[in-house]
Amino acid sequence: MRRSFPIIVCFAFGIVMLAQFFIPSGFSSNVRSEITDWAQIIYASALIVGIVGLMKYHAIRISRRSDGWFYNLITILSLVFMAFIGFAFGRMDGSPFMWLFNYMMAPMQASVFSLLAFFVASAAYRGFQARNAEAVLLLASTVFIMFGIASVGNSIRPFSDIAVWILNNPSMAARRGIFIGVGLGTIAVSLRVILGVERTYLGKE
Amino acid sequence: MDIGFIYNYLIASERLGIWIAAVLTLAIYSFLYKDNPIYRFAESLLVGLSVGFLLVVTFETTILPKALEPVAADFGRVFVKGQFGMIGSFIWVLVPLVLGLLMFARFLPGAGWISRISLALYIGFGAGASIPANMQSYILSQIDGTVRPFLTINNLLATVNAIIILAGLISTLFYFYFSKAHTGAFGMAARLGTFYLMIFFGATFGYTVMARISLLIGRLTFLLRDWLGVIS
Amino acid sequence: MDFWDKIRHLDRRVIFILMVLGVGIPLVTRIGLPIRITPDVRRVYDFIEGLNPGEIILVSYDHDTGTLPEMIPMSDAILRHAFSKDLKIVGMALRAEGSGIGRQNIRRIAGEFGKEEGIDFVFLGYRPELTATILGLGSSIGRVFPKDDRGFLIEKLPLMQKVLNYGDIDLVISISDDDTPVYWINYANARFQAKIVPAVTAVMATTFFPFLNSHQAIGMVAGLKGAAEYEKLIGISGSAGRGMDAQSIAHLVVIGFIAVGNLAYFLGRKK
Amino acid sequence: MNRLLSAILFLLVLFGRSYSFDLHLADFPNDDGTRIVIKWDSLPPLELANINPETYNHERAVDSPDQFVPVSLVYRSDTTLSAVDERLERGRVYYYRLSYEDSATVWHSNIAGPFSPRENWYNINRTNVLIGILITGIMVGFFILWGKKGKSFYLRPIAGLVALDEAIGRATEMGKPILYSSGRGNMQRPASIASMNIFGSVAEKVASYGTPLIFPNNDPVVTAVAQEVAREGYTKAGHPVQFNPDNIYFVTDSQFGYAAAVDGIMLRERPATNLFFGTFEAESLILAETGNSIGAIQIAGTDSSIQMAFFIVACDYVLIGEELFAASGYLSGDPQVVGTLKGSDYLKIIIIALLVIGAALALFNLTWFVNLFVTG
Repeated sequence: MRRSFPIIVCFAFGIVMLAQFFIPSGFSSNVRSEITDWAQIIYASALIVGIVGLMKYHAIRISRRSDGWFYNLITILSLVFMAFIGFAFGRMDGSPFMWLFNYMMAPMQASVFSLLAFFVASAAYRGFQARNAEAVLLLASTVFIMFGIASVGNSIRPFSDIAVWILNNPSMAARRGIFIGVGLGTIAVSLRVILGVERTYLGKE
Repeated sequence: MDIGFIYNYLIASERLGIWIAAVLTLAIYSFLYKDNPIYRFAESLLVGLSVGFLLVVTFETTILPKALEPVAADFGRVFVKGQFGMIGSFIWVLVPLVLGLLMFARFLPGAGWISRISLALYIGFGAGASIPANMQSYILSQIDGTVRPFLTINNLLATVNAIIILAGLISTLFYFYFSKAHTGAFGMAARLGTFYLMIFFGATFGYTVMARISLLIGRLTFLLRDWLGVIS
Repeated sequence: MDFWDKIRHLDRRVIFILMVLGVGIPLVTRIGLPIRITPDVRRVYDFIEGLNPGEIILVSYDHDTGTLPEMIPMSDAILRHAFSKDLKIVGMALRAEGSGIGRQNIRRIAGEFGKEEGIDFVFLGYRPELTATILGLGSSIGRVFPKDDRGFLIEKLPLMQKVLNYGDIDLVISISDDDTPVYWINYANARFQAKIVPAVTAVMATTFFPFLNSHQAIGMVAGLKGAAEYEKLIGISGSAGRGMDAQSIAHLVVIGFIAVGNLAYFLGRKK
Repeated sequence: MNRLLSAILFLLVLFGRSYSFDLHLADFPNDDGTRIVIKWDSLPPLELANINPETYNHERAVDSPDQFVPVSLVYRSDTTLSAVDERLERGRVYYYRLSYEDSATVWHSNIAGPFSPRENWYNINRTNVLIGILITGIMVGFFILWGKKGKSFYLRPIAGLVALDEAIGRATEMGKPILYSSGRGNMQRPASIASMNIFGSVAEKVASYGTPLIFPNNDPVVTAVAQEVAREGYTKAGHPVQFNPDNIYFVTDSQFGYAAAVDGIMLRERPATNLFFGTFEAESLILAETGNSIGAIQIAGTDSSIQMAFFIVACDYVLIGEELFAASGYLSGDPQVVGTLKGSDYLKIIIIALLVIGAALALFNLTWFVNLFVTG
């Protein structure tokens, strides 16, 4: 019962959504709207379950004083503080909630991502060896695009045309081949999930 | 003395905000020297703030208006104003809320499996919606896009490009074909597929470098212009 | 450890300092390198330029705060172009942080053009699930977003009375730092024939060329370079244009790193 | 009889334009019954031949043909000879007419109707999607069932996997540990599941040699699964005692914290072999570059095409795109995974055939074949 009922539910909603694509009638789009509402609410609840799970994980590490528990305390405190400020004083423009967003959260997040520029540079220097034919072709393509699109080469006729040509032809063809492979794989896995053959999402029994 | 007064007087000043943002930016950049407590502090603070932000926004924009308010409204009509005709709508609106609450069953020992019902509904919905979308957009449209240019072969460049794309697509598919060893003519076709893949990965990495550098430009512009005022 | 081995194992921090100089110096000095317009950005500009006043663009903020420096210049340039042509903007977000950024960005640019919220533009807010939201907008926007971001009922907003679903939307722009625009293409374009423009970070650019080739997307703005091109098309000198000088020089530095790194690798190995 | 009538009508249109204007209606195909198509044979009608107005008013009346309301403009130049009225209500009755008005003349066409739009129960334009899904389902289902009945399929050798055995041998000879990482993916991601299959077989291979296998992790759930998979691998190899769960541990869930921690392990433990299989994001840059600097043999496989570019250049061997999933099928022999691979293979052959035939027919300007792939 614990495994068969969820599988029946998954089969029912999967088949309905699959059939709905082919049925344009009013009833069919109402069914779709209803299911999409439910899926949205389930997903939002899953987000909040994930957050509660994360808080539980941090709380355990604090209670056990495992190494680095002080940082877990910082995370919990800032999480509760941000949530309190948001629920208590609203989240409209100009609220303290948005102040924390604009002057603490956004700049730090942007800085974490900008670290990547440094790692790309050090990787380009120390890790980028043309060790075989494939790597040579990859490096050539990388340099052509960097020079022809983002750098000085962009304003020199042949370079930018070659770069745009690479992007729209060979590179696009390979990406299309990957899409077809991924498309077939996703359809196969989705069919197996709906038909109850693929059950990893239910977890080990 | 409510938070409003303190907020308006002290924290609202933009200068103070920029200083705090700059200090936190440098705290993150201290990781470049080495992994240190200042960085770990800033990162833990960031994780807490962003998860807190997600909690508030998700609750207030989806859970409240889509799940709780309709139930409260119907509850009011049926049980407070006595419009018993609305019982059907009340039950119907209750269903998504219950499905959402089932997800929390994971925290009850032994009742974890109940949350799988909602999870199964969501995964069934996702799979059912993605099958036709994938077939239409990832397969049929891609075939159409590759074959259609051959209808309007008017100049040499268009012909060459159409052939290059067709050859690239077929050889890439050969590379991802696992039922035959890469030997002989078939091996050569698959190797041609690798060359196309390398050009794609190279182009992607070239663009990745551009993206990452733009992020660094954004932060340095903030530090040099908004904080230090060195540039206009 | 001969010379080339030392070069090859250069301390990371030396490379980091060279990067800061490579980006910082051009930011301080103004070089003003020319920018060439690519066909994909021009197609977006021409499409919006071809719209008549009062027509409606849906702008969806599908990104986090981490990629702000690429997303904001694109959003500014496209919104300025749309408002200058008296087009109506319906804003929304499929990411929580994107909703915080998009809301402030639309109101800031709308303020510059004296546009009124509820009449000239609307911000619907955030919905977490991609497939459900994009499919939901196909039947009725009011059902997915009963209220706008300020909590006003959709029926009460003059702009939203003319917008029921994709049928009334002339263009969908997904400003995103991941593959969310593919969901817009797979569900909004494939099922409802909505016209899609991915405005993406440069990282995601190569993912969308197959969709441009098969006309599932009508054009694309990619990275700071795309934003700089769009700024040039609408004739303003925005932040992206200024950033492109630093971008050009920094790329030469990275290309230099690749060259020296490989030189050290081959010469070091030769001994 | 019917064909004769339309032929006469056709001749009339061609030669003598002396027939009366006829507006007629049709149901909009493949819709939810909210649209009606109005059609006419040609403009201008006889009465307005001299004025030949540029636009006409397309008008609609509901329930009874008296109050007509303008709906949209119809242009003389419109070659489709039709217009669509939308957002109607199913079951209501509608009437339509074209009209033209100026200071001198007022003209109304014949009233077309009563007509109520019909709901369609199948969208013909999407038949190709249905056929595609059925073929995919049948092919994949067939190979999975055949595989479950015990048929073993041939899968071409994957370069990355051949190198995997050499790399494990190298670490054993040098008596140095092997470092394994599945990146940042959570347990639901297909790439993480594939990575667990590969990790299981690596554990099995390493068990008999006793080479230390270190697996610092970024996700608590994946850590638990990895410990289970490794224990199974060691017991299958007959060395359950050798299994040391402490080598598989959760480090942190922060992206760069994880990268810095794994770098620290690399510089301390000096592993001879680094294996990166799973979902990687930007931290792949740091891991593979440090691995490069300590001279380890590195093999990687990921589903993210952005990180793949970097792994290709920084690592010795790489599983590209679907090869990661093929490898997990290869090693685990799970009929579902292998069946899907075989099914996809033959579907790719069909797609390649369609591409070649399509291109050939397109050269001869036969558009009907290309239009088979267009969906409404």
